[in-house]
Amino acid sequence: MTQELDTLYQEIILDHYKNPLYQGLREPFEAEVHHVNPTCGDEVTLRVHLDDVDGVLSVRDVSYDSVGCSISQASASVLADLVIGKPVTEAMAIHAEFLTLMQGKGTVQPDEDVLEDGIAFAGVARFPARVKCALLSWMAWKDATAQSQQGSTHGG
Amino acid sequence: MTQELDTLYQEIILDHYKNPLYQGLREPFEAEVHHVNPTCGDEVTLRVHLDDVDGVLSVRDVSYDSVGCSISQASASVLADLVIGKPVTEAMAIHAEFLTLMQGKGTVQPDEDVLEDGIAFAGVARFPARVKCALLSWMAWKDATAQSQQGSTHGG
Amino acid sequence: MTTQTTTTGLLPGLLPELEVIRADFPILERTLAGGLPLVYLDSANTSQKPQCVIDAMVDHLEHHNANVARAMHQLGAESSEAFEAARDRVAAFIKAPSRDEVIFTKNASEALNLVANTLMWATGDLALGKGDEVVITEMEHHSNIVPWQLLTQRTGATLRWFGLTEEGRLDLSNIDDLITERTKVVSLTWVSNMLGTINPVAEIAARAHEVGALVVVDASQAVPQLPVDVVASGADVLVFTGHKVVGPTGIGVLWGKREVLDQLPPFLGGGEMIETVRMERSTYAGIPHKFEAGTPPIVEAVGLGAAVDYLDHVGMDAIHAHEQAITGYALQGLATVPGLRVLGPLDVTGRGGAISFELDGVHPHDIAQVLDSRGVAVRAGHHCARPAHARFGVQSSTRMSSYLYTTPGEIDALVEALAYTRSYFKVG
Amino acid sequence: MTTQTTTTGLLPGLLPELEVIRADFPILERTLAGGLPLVYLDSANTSQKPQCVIDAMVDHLEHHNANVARAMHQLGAESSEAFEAARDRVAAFIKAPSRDEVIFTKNASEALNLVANTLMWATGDLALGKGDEVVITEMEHHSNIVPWQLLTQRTGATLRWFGLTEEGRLDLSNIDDLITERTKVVSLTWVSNMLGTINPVAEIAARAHEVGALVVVDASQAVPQLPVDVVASGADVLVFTGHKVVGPTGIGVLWGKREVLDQLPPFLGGGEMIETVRMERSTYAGIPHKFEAGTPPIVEAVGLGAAVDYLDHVGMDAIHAHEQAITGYALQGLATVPGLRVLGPLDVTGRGGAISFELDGVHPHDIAQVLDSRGVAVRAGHHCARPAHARFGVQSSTRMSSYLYTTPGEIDALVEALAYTRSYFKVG
Ligand SMILES: Cc1ncc(COP(=O)(O)O)c(C=O)c1O
Ligand SMILES: Cc1ncc(COP(=O)(O)O)c(C=O)c1O
Repeated sequence: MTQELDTLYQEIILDHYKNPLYQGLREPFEAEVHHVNPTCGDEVTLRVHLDDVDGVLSVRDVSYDSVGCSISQASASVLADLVIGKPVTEAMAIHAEFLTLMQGKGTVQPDEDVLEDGIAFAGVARFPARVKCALLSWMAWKDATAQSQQGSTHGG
Repeated sequence: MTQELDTLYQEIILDHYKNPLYQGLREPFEAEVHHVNPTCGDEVTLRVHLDDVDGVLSVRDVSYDSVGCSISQASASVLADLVIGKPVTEAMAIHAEFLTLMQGKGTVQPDEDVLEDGIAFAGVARFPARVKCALLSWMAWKDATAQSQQGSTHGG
Repeated sequence: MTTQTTTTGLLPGLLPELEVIRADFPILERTLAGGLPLVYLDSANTSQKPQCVIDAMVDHLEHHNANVARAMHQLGAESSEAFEAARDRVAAFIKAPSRDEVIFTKNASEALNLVANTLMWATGDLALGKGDEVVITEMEHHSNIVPWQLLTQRTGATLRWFGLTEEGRLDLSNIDDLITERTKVVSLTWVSNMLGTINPVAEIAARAHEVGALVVVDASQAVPQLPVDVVASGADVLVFTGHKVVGPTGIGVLWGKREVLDQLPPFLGGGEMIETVRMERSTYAGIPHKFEAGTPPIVEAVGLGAAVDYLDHVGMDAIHAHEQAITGYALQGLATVPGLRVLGPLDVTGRGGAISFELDGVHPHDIAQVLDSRGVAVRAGHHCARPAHARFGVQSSTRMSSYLYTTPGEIDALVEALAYTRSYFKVG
Repeated sequence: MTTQTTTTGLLPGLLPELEVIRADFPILERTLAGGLPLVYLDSANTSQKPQCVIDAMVDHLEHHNANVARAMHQLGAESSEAFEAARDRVAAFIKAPSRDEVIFTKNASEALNLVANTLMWATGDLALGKGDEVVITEMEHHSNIVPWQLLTQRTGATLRWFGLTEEGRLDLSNIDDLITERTKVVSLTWVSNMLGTINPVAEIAARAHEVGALVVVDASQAVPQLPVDVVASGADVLVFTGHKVVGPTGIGVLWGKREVLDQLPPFLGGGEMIETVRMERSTYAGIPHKFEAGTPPIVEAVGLGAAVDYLDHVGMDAIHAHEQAITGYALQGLATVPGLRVLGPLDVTGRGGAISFELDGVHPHDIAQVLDSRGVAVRAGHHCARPAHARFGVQSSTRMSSYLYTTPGEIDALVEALAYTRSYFKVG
């Protein structure tokens, strides 16, 4: 049974949980969203700052403030670490890959080149009740990024 | 099975059904009520005329117009026949007796001296779905009588 | 008496393995008073349940029972998975574009009330007020009448009705007078529970959509009998009820297009329908949870999932063909009873398996009673369709209704019992 | 592990034949992943079902299934009788003065919404408007919050709240400021599903009645645990839910005084709630049918009837004593876990069997997950009581909840698993 638990609580996850990266809310940002997991009450407030880097729209910053379990906290940290500095299109591809992994019920092999520390969440996919925890900040990020892009288009 | 049916459809009931007594709506009356059996749609409009007879408040007339099955039609006819001409208190006692018979699930022995043709309904009490049919006009009569009495009290 | 293989052989469309199907339904083995076999011809009222539905419910209660969504433990995960899998199966059964568009209610009545009730508080396009109109039909079940009466009374809108032809079909001659720019909602039954009529819902929906009206389809009698594709039906919202599709009581289904459901305010408050609850104000979850306040019908969903699987396994096309065969045979048989008048289409095409009728000189209650003494179970009354009865100048009627387990022999038993009824009441 | 006879012998109040009772609940024999026995401590979320409840439902589905009220045939009579007998049993169980005052809903949430929703359209005394007030408490379940938020938002009335003391009891110090001539409704829970607190409902009801307010009692957690007498409770309306009293999902109960129920307008329209339906206007049936639109939860009522019979047979006084014994034992055990803080009364008197707690350094989800890996099923989250969590400055908590089948050995397993959780997360 400890073995089962260990698939869920990988060392990498517990590390990110105890020492989260990019935590806190920072300026500047184009969009801020607040997402809630209605079932358990976990919450995240997340800001996205996009900017042109060599003509390519890129993720300049992701900052967040969240309350939640080890899985939801760690996934916010991993998310920020993965997408900051990447072109938006590439970040979106990472998002899609992470989503596929989480919804795969434990059958999907994660690609370490793309997901880096994110591969530690492979075990979470086998605990349906926890998939929502892992996805909370990812969904918030996608939402905020979409809003930022709309904003910039409109503001165009 | 025909035997079962015959307990329900006593000759007396079928006679009253085919040749109902006191049918039609007549004047004068103090109260008119309209009762419905919501389940099947059977309806009765019933009028009561009360009057003093030798210082005793008595049922002078019960007139009615109804649509319904053999049981509900026959019971209106039997009701009218039983209560017309009786002091209200006596008619109420007959009502109570009929109610007890109907709610007795077939275990109550009817008193022919009180209920006369009404004893034919003893079999109906064994068919829960039909008890409401048998009671429709009786409930209407009680309601109308109560209204008449209130009316006369209020009218002083 | 329950089946006559000779007759069965003669009716095209009958389910080929009818005896096997009947064996799936334990209640059909029951005998009634006097040792008579049960001839159950009241399936439009409620259907009987196959063993697999009962077993699925028992297995859930004995091995997986837990509350859903909220629970993090193994039983909770199993129960949630069973519950949500039932949603997937129902979505597939009615070809819903998205599983989230499938809401579990307590019955069809609640589903219809949910729509009428939330429209009361809708804003924007969907808001109703004075001058607006809601159109229903004279053949609706009370559950698709009363909610609209309440809504129009409370908003000041007007309720209008499609009439019926003598034959018991919708009178569409004045459709352009009825469905106009003022029309906000058109709500109608797909198959009438009294007359049996199958209505051209897609055609009416198309007209309603031209004027921007919302189309609500009461498919309570359609989903049990017809292959249903919610998108092809033209409905914006479609409802049905579990207990008529060989599932349990206590569960109904509301399917609606996401855009519509997203626009409607919440119905009941509490439980899983919230996003956050604060003392000042609450926000609400997305569909389907938004409309599922409180602990949902969990074991009932499990039963319903097994029920639609069962129907799928037999095949809705085959079930429809069977119903048509039985209905045609019944219409023929009833035509041989003197003094009997069928209310509704006499032609089996465009008609479902409920047949309501009058018999000269005998009240429907009395007919049902005599039939019951022969083991034949039918319904007598207004079948929750009083306006349709009023339209045909009758106060009540007797209704026989068949389903996938009905045999031609049972129809014979009905016809024979009707002849007996006439002789018992000495008519004709 | 599930029982330790030695411990059992030591706890006064424990049900004497606990093993016999446990044998009535088939799910308790289940094993979980890794072959672990089930330690079910989530009964405040939903209770497990004894075999007799399951059997009663199966018997109904296999032998007596038919729709109620409307059917004249033998199956219909049997089904109606079973359904109405369940109403009689529930009425007797809660000591309702009249069986007609017992309404079957789909769950407690619907029952609470029914009251708030019909008050929206009430006339006379019960009508609400600007300047009127509804009083609830900070420890309510969302199902007793959201309906009142919607009602007060829509009528312009004001929603006011009883606060909580540090210990997790209702703060009654400002009762005379809260309950005033402006108060139209006081709605409160009898037993908190989060804090476990048992509230002095009769006392608050008496004050509310002095000012003519309607008293609604959410007895969802009370009816499972306490002997309930609706009249003595002081409530005008009292609700509970079937699945928490060893009955099935899909059914709840609303009891209300006849005068109140008669005065409220109908809730959902259709089915048996009508008297007559005319195109112009409909009239409605008397209680209980007025509030039971559509096909009711028939097999669920049969199950609920068997459930309350079962509880009656064990005896509500004995069940209450058992809960008290287990709760006291659990409070003691939890006190031995370093860094654990119970939210709610620490004293077993005036307290029900739900115990919510925090554990320093470990999030409730993570606690529940580790416990689950040991077979211990608890709930983690806000338990649909977000305002109460906010009051105590926490976002969520872990909750253990016992019932008549819970053993001291199961509490030991919980305490031991909590120690393991601390070591797994390396806290302390
Ligand atoms: C105090 C309280 N009220 C109301 C409810 C709602 O019950 P249901 O979900 O069955 O509607 C619950 C249970 O979840 C509860 O504990
Ligand atoms: C056409 C139609 N609509 C609605 C209903 C209501 O279904 P339920 O009673 O399950 O809510 C029925 C069945 O009674 C029906 O036949």
